[in-house]
Amino acid sequence: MSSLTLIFTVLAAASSRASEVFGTIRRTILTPIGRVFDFLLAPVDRAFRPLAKVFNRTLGKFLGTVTGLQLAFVLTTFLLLLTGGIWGASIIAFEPGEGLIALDIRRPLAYACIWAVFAMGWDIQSGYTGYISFGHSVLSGGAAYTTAVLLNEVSSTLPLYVTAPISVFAAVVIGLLIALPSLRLQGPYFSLITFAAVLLFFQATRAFDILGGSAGLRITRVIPAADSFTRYYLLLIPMLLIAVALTVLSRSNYGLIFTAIRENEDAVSAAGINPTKFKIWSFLISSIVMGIGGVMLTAAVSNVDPTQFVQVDRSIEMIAMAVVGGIATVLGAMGGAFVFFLLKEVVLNLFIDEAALRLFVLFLLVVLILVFARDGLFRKLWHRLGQIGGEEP
Amino acid sequence: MIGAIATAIIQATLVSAVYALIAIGFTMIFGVAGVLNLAHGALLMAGAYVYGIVVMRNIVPSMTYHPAVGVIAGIVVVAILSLLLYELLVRWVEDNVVITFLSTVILAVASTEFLVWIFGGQNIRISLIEGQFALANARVAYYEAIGFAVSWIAIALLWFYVTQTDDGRSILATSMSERGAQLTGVNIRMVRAKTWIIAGALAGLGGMFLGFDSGLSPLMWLNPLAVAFIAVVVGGIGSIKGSVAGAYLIGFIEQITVELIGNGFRGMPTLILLVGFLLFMPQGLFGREFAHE
Amino acid sequence: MSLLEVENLTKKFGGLTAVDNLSFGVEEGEILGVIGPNGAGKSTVFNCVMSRYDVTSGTITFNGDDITDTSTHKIVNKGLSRVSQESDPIDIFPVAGNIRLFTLPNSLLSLYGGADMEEIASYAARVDLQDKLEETPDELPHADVRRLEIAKALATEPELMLLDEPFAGMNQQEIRKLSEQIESLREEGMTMIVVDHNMSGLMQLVDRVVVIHNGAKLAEGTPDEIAENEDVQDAYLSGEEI
Amino acid sequence: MPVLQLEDVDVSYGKTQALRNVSLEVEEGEIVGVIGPNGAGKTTMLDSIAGYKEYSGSITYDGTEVSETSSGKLVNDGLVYCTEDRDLFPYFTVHENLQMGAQFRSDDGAVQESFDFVYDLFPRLDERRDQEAQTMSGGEQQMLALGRALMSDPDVLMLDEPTLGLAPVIIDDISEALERLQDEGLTILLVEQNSTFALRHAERLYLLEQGSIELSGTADELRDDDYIRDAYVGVT
Repeated sequence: MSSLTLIFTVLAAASSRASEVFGTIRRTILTPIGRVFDFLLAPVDRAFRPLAKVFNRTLGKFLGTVTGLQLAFVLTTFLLLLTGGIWGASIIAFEPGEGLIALDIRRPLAYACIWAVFAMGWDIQSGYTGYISFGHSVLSGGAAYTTAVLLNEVSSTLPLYVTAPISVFAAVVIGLLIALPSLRLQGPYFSLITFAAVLLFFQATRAFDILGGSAGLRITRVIPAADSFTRYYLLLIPMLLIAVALTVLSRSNYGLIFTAIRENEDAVSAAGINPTKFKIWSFLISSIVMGIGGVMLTAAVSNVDPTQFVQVDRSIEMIAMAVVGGIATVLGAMGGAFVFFLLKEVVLNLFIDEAALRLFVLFLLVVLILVFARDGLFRKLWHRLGQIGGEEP
Repeated sequence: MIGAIATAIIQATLVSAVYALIAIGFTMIFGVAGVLNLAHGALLMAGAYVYGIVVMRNIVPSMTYHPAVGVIAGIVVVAILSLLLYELLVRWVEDNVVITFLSTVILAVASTEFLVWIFGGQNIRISLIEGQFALANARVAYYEAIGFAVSWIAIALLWFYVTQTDDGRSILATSMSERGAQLTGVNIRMVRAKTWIIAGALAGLGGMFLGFDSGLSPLMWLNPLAVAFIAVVVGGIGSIKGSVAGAYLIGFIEQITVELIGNGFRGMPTLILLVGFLLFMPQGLFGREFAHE
Repeated sequence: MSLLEVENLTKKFGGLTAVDNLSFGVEEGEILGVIGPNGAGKSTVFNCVMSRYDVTSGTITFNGDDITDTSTHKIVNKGLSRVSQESDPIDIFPVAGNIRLFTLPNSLLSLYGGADMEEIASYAARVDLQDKLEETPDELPHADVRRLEIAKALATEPELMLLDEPFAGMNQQEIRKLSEQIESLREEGMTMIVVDHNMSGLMQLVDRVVVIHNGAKLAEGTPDEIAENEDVQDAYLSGEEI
Repeated sequence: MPVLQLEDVDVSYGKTQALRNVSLEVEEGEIVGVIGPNGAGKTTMLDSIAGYKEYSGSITYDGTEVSETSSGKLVNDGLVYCTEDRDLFPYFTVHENLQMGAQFRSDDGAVQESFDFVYDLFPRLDERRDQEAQTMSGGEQQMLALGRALMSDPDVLMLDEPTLGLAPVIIDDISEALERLQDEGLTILLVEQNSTFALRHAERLYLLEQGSIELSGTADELRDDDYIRDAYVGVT
């Protein structure tokens, strides 16, 4: 036992040393940098304040109120996204050994749009209500497999406007099958059921021939891969629409009730509101979004297989994105998806050649964010921006 | 026919013993610390890989120690990894169930990528001892018989420790009432550390025997993790006895499924069993009814 | 016909009988005091009335409807509201948000229903919290958090309010102030049940008292009758005279 | 020198101050009572003494500042706390619960004596040695909690509301046990809402209201105090 005590002492000393170092870094580097930013950004805040006032008066009720700087940030983000098809074609990057190079990042941007839909879809249910689902890839995968089976078994020429609604509907049905029985359960039990759902679906793809086994089902791409520009916009537009729709919902009574379910479910009952009904409702909204995301992903690929659509890693990636951005913030989850994807496919690509090592580093980064910034990057940023603006002068 | 049934029963018994090793550590950590450690499967995997590195010529050619050394190395290394997992990660996030859940599962995924990076994605065979013997028409590999014996020895030792010694009893006590344990002078932090070490040692052991059966692969954590929590839910959360019973139930159901329906359906009935228990009998077979306020 | 009728209520936890064949009723417009030492089963009674616990046996009727083991939210929507002993406001919402949650309709179709700021302020004003609408509960002193709990209950527009140890942790001045607020609620026509372990604070406030001991009813009557009751004296004073 | 001493202790939860300037002394061998209403901070005070809460000011046990040691060490040094919730081990038998109390004592003979003492003090526990704690009545659980605390061989015993929710006849049993412990010379800090019970057993008492000590004195002084009579003893 004395060796245990020794290990403890060493660990305790190490952790107190680490927190000292963090403290020093914060005092000597981060705080001054923060001040410089405050100084530079305060005029931006003032410039956008009149616009923010108009925004708050007209749209505030539906989208939430913002400070000048926050509005400037949102507008810049949207502008960047809307012009992504143009500037994404060639950005300048530095690659060790190669020097400066030009990169086309429209493919990762396009895929980030799809995963942003998944991350937001997960967030509006799991992030807001606190009932963490590990099984959201079942919903998107369900939609994808529905499309693929329809194309394979009914007719390979079925148009999107036929397959898409059926596929989204399938996601909703699967969602109901999961939600109705399991949302009566407490948090961890619910998570376990959703986890079991993924494993079941994964095994079903191998057990039933109609689902194509581990090779999956071949389909024709609806969105041609050759035209990066068009593909980006075809995926961006639905993503932005979903982002706006979910933001509106999260600012309505739904958002308030979902959050209250997470924070104190008994208080929701005491307020005369049926928590089970709203938990199921959040899962249904989420299922619709996941269904749409599944259809988007199916439209962009030529093969629907368990690894890319179902495997539990996919569910965990969605969660990781939402966590990186900030749980229970619709736009944070969206931003998290872009950060995650750009890190994975662009930034880390420059430094690390091996795919597995890249993912290893990426997931370790996510764990670090979970430990040190559990509120997520974008929520932190958002609050910081709000503070710089502060009160009316 | 009779031979086939006997074979199935023997196979199920042998597999279940390894499942029990897997499930016990998982249930102890949940019972004592309230943490669902989704990186438990990664610990199992670590045990199998450590054995492979230390013993097998086809992984690190310069390291070909005796299998016994490999087994001990596997147990010790995983016990340490398990303690480090607690000290470096879980301890800082355990106040938030959601973050604990997410960080442990993401760590498990990260460990997969790590192993793919170092050893590649292919399946690597590891072995303890070659050869087999006949038992009631069934062919039993020596490693399977050893696994069965080791499992029950481990369970017996654990049982003796937690019920017959003050030190071990304090672990059970902490799982029932942390405050009560503190009142009697128990150092909760030390109990948690011991629990993680014991769970890690059992996981290392169980992981090796899984490896002897189906080889090393970077995704080998997933199914055992499912087995662990099915066993725990079926047996009753926090009950060591229950998790052993749950492990045997899973082992037998799997074997019956393989015999009757086919290997492709191996894991499905047990997952359905899990869902059934969660919905209709969440306290499990030996679960304790949650005390009232 | 009483507004709330509790008949032969029994609640067992495993081998423990927390409430033992208890019956009482409360009439419209009155304040009923339920008194008993800590652990006598008072909170359990409320938990049964609000369906936080399933009852072991017995029936509870409200306004003539059987509400035994009905879902909590349905009971609240029938006009019963409870201020529980432990304050558990949602700390990430400001006071206004906490009150607003209690005004929202139980409807999936209502995206923007519920009280506006003015109505929220009026609920808060009934317990003197109108100046603290923007603060979060963790910034408030204990007595204000207790008052917030009452404002939340008021926001569901109840006919009958259950107050579980409303005075716990308050000083004499705060107790006086809260008593006045409770008095004025009664004047507005609110029926209330107030639970306390201590008699002295309640006696001025209540019309009638039920004394509970070990989960069973020990006595019932006006405050004066209870004060004279020998059983009560025995139970309360452990048989010792001072 | 008092065995237990609190000087100007403050404890806060967030913005709420639970204890304010609390000073209190317990001499070896005496029974000291603390009375006061629900929510006055009595349990917070005991939690702080037992090392579970951060405080400012000074709390010393046997001359050691409790914040500088661990709650486990305090138990080993003889400061044993019997909480209001009892915190028993529900699925352990009576005997196992008692064993837990004695787990850090190495002298088997002395431990056996403690078992004999506890079983003699509470014959009901003796009859129920193999019964699980969760199946026992409230009064029996209180006895078991007290017994478990005694198994730790306490020098100072802190009791939080030992009469809580108990029937008068059980309270009498607890009373008798306390008297016996007093005869044995055990030092006890007794916290009670049941003022009558506290006044009967304690030699000196403190009144805690709103986190502050409002009054203190011998049992006789407090019994005759008008304020105490009105607020805590009388019915109306």
